[in-house]
Amino acid sequence: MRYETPTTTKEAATLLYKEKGQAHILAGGTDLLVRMKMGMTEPTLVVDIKHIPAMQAITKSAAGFKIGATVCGAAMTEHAALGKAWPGLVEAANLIGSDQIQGRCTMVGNLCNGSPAADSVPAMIAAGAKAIVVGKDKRRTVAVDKIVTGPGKTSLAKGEVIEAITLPARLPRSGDAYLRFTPRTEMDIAVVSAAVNLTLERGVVKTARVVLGAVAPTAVIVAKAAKAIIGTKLDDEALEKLTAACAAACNPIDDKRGTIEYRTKVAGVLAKRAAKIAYQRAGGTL
Amino acid sequence: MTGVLVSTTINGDAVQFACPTDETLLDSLRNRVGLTGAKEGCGTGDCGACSITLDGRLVCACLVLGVEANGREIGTVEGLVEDGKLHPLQEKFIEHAALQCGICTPGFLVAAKTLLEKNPKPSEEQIRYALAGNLCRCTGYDKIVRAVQAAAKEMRKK
Amino acid sequence: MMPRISLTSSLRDAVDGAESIELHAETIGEMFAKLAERYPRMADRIDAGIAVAIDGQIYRDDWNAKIPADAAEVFLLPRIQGG
Amino acid sequence: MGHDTNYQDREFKTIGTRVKRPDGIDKVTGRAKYGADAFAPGQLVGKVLRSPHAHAIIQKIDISKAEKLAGVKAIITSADLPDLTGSNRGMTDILENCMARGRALYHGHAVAAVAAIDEQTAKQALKLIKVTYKLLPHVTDVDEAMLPDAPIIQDFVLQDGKPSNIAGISTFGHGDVDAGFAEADVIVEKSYKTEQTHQGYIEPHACLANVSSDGSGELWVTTQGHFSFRVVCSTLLGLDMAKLKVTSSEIGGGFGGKTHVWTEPLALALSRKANRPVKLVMTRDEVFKASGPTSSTSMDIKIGAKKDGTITAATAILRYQDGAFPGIWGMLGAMTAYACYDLKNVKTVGHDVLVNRPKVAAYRAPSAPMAAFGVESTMDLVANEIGMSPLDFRIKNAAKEGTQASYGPVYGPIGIGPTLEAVKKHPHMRAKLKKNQGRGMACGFWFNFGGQTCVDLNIGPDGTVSLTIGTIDVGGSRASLSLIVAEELGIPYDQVRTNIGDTASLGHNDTTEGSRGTFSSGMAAIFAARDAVGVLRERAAKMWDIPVDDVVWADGVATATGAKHSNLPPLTLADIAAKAASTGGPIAGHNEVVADNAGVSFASHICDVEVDPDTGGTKIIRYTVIQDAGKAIHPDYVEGQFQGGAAQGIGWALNEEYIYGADGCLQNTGFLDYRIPVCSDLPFIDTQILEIPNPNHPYGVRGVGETSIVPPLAAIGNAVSHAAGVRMTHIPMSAPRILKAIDDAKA
Repeated sequence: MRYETPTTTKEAATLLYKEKGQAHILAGGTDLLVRMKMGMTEPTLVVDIKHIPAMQAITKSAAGFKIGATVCGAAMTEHAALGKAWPGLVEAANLIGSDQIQGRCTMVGNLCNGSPAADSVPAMIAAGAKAIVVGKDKRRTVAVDKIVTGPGKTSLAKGEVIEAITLPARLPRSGDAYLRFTPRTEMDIAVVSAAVNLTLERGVVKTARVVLGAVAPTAVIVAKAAKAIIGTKLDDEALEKLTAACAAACNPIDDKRGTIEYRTKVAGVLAKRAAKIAYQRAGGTL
Repeated sequence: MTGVLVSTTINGDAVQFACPTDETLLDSLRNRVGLTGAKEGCGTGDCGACSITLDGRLVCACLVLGVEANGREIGTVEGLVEDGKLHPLQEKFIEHAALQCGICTPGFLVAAKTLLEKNPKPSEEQIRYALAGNLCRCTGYDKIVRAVQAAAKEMRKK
Repeated sequence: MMPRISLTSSLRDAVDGAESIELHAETIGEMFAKLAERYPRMADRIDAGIAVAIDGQIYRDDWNAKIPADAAEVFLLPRIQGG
Repeated sequence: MGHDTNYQDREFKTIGTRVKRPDGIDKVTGRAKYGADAFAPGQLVGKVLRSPHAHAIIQKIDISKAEKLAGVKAIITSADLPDLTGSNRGMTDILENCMARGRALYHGHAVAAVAAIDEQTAKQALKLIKVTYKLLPHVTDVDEAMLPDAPIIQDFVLQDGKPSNIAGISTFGHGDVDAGFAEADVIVEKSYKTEQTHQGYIEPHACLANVSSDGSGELWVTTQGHFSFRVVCSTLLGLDMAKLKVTSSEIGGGFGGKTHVWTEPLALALSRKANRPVKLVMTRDEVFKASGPTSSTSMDIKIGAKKDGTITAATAILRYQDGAFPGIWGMLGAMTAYACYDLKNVKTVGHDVLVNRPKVAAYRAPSAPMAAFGVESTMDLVANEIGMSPLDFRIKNAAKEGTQASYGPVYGPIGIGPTLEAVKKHPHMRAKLKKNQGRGMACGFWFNFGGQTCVDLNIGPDGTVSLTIGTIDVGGSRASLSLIVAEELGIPYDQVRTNIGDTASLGHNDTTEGSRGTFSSGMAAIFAARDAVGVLRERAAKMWDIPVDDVVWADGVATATGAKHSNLPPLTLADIAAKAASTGGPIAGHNEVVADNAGVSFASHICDVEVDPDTGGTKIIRYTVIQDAGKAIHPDYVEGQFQGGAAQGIGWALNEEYIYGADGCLQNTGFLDYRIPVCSDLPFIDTQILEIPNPNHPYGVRGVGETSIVPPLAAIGNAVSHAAGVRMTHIPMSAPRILKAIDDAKA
């Protein structure tokens, strides 16, 4: 196994593009090393991207936040301004594993791993996050919801690397929230999850995005659920409609972590609770 | 198999070791450097028995490659004793019977030390969540949480 | 006095279905020897492991344990395992 | 010999104090050496190839490519392990479980093993071994395995002369249950299921084997019983027992799972073939697939009672899964099910059933928690039917001295009544509950036992005392045993050090199981210390040149009695030890004992839970353990046993389970999806130690370690039923199961 430590994203993309064997990117390693341990992959090349300066920081500008691909979960939690603007997203990233995992894991890794249960993905999609994708020849910006195409599959071309995630500038009176159900309080994988991001105008929901996790091959944007609460103050009727829309959008499987029946039912419950939290974070009173 | 030479700092000492590129830092520490305090309970980051610090951050050594340690600073349970004196956490773990079999203890101590450095006065809930990445099958965590509380109190006196 | 020796149901087939037996023995070892002599099929069961409760105290191993002449109850039960 | 095992009521000086454990510093500094921490010059890495199928004939194992890989030093298959077990079925089963013999019986069954110069080479070699399998139909569910057309796991198992998966049917009880039920005003009948769990010790099995060409060998291993491992390994490999020295490492948890050999004979066989030391460490995946889980079960429970609360009859039909080899797990369930109660008419039937799963091993009070779940849940239902509080119903029917136990004999003095009375008085029972919260309680029983035990006590030339024991220390027993010796000799705790001897240094000691460690080694330590006191008095008499009858030993010194010796100052241990050479040589005490009568043990637990009615998620709000421990030698470690058992029971009750797919393969072989409780899942666990002395131990000690895992399943089930209004009959009570029960109840 070759181990490379490029210092530019382009260099990393070129290494990955040229590799004929099994090539992997190493950022936090919290998925890659598990797969290596279990014999699920035997890389011939591992490209450690942690030496690339463009990937290492969280920066804030008028356009919003930019979070480098190698920024670990713990660093996101420590960033006060990010937590203030996007508490739901930071909580979601913080739910990936224990403190030990937080010291290594990254949102981009969580995304590119392609797990339907990835915690940070519904929150990123709800936030309208974009990925800066760098190939050996060109850069492009893609909405995060377009990255994962199925369990373990992404739309990235061979050699393409995500350099950073961008979040749009935060409008006033906005709030987001992410909730998941896990059997344990920590150290667990979401059985079902929900993220809600919304903006208020005079106490009324003006824009909203509702995204569910672990209920389909990829995270699901539930437009009908958003529609159900837009123009409301989250009254019971609106929340009931949101719950029903979420249940209708579910296309889950029975597996070792949960049943179709359970996921479908609880998706709505979590979305409702997340909507209430986001609403209050945006300054609304229930 | 590709081997590399790694120069790193472990518990303040400059250390060099050679390892295959696909070897975990846990295996390097245990089998090449001879520091067996970090334990492999799962090898997949789910038990915390191999907790160490990497540039001050708490990580599972089983989820880090040995080659990644090059040029970085590692802290292990073997580094908790300073000037021949046990760390207050070590004292309190013994005093409160916070270990039974002891296999998880090194990981708990490294994780608890990291917590108390960030948060000298954690609540019970904060302690429980900060240590949720460390599995203990013997104690039910009761005496571990009490030992961390006692150590925090002791450390605040200084 | 001759104590009655009661048997757990899974051992009864080895003693022709009897629920209990009268037998004089001063120790567990002597009792086992006499049982095996009287009921040859008991020998294998004894080898496989039988625990003996004498007035409620369970002896799992000690064949030297005394069976008091005034023992109210001697009970044979399967040998157990623990964790 | 000749020591009095009876309880002697006395005042203690050191017993009952909370001293620091002698191995504490090693364990907080990372210096303690566990199974995987050993190294031998020239050691190889051992790895095991395991069956990817649940049930398959092994038609061919081709090792030719693997053998040629540079760095591979030995490869073994079952052909390298000829059957030397004679007609001992139990031993043959162990051999076959260590490595499949022509047929893989479960997903993860060992098929071949390699020893190579390093980890990478060993892994590569496993990939190069080509095994040809012919798949057979499989069965992993206990009820399905009992159906007439189920695939047969073992040909030698017969029922009524026909092949069957029912390896044993054990019946217990007394009275006439039909007559008893006829007398009942209320009868509740309910069926229950519990899923398979693993002991979940954090340290995987690990050993370092070193066999020389002359047939002598050494084995360093994490184990609950190095002497038993010696017996098994030497039998399977045809080694002389005296030539195999087994040393127990520090042990990173066992809970019954390390009473059994899994890969150790393979490591020895590899070492013998390679003529080099071989270190073999299981991965976590292997631990789950191929080492000691407990049984999954299916049960039918029926209890009848009169309106005044008297139980008139009770039955339990229990079906326990043993894995692929016969065990006694159903039998133990049938013995323990009703052990807490005074019943006139009771009948229990335990079935031991074979399935395509790993060989079941003991797990802390093996088989008792599942039966208790069925019985204690039904007890609550009956109490509810007759309008009595579950606690009073239990108090009314609790077993007491003179009760004929449901498993046969008559009880001596026992502690179930006192634990229930303590529940009644406990403030936990009066604490207010909030919305969606519920409280439950349940009782539990375990036998405890002693067994063969042997210790050596040596007094050093400086008067310090070294105790060598042959039972291993999982939870602080070295501190407890040092306390016992200090008490007996009248010296400070710090003057005594307890060490665990290897198999070459002591006589045979039974495995540390059945809560026997501190009970049995403690008894032997008391007697060894008393022998040593006899020697000390003789030596003091010699030093003073007076008759030994004029010397008494008290408070750590020899004193000459009588007015004529009033000029003789007392002699300390150090004084006497310093003169040992001239008074007869080294001073020691020694004891071999079969420590029977560990004293049955009872516990009652109280639990509050909160159930989220919309997600089915359950949180433990408060938990109290009340148990009869006999005399608590070191209360910290007694509390630790109570808390640890309760935590394991909580995990079992709510989340832990082996999940098998339709292909018969285990799906959750890691700690991520086999969910043992994490720190944030649990509250502090309150404990109350009742010290009802065991009449058959000089200090009144009982076994402590196991009983605490028995009540939690039922206590939590009862609490959930009060919180959510649904009776859970399937363990674990995972969120999907609870939510479904809530929804079904609404419908």
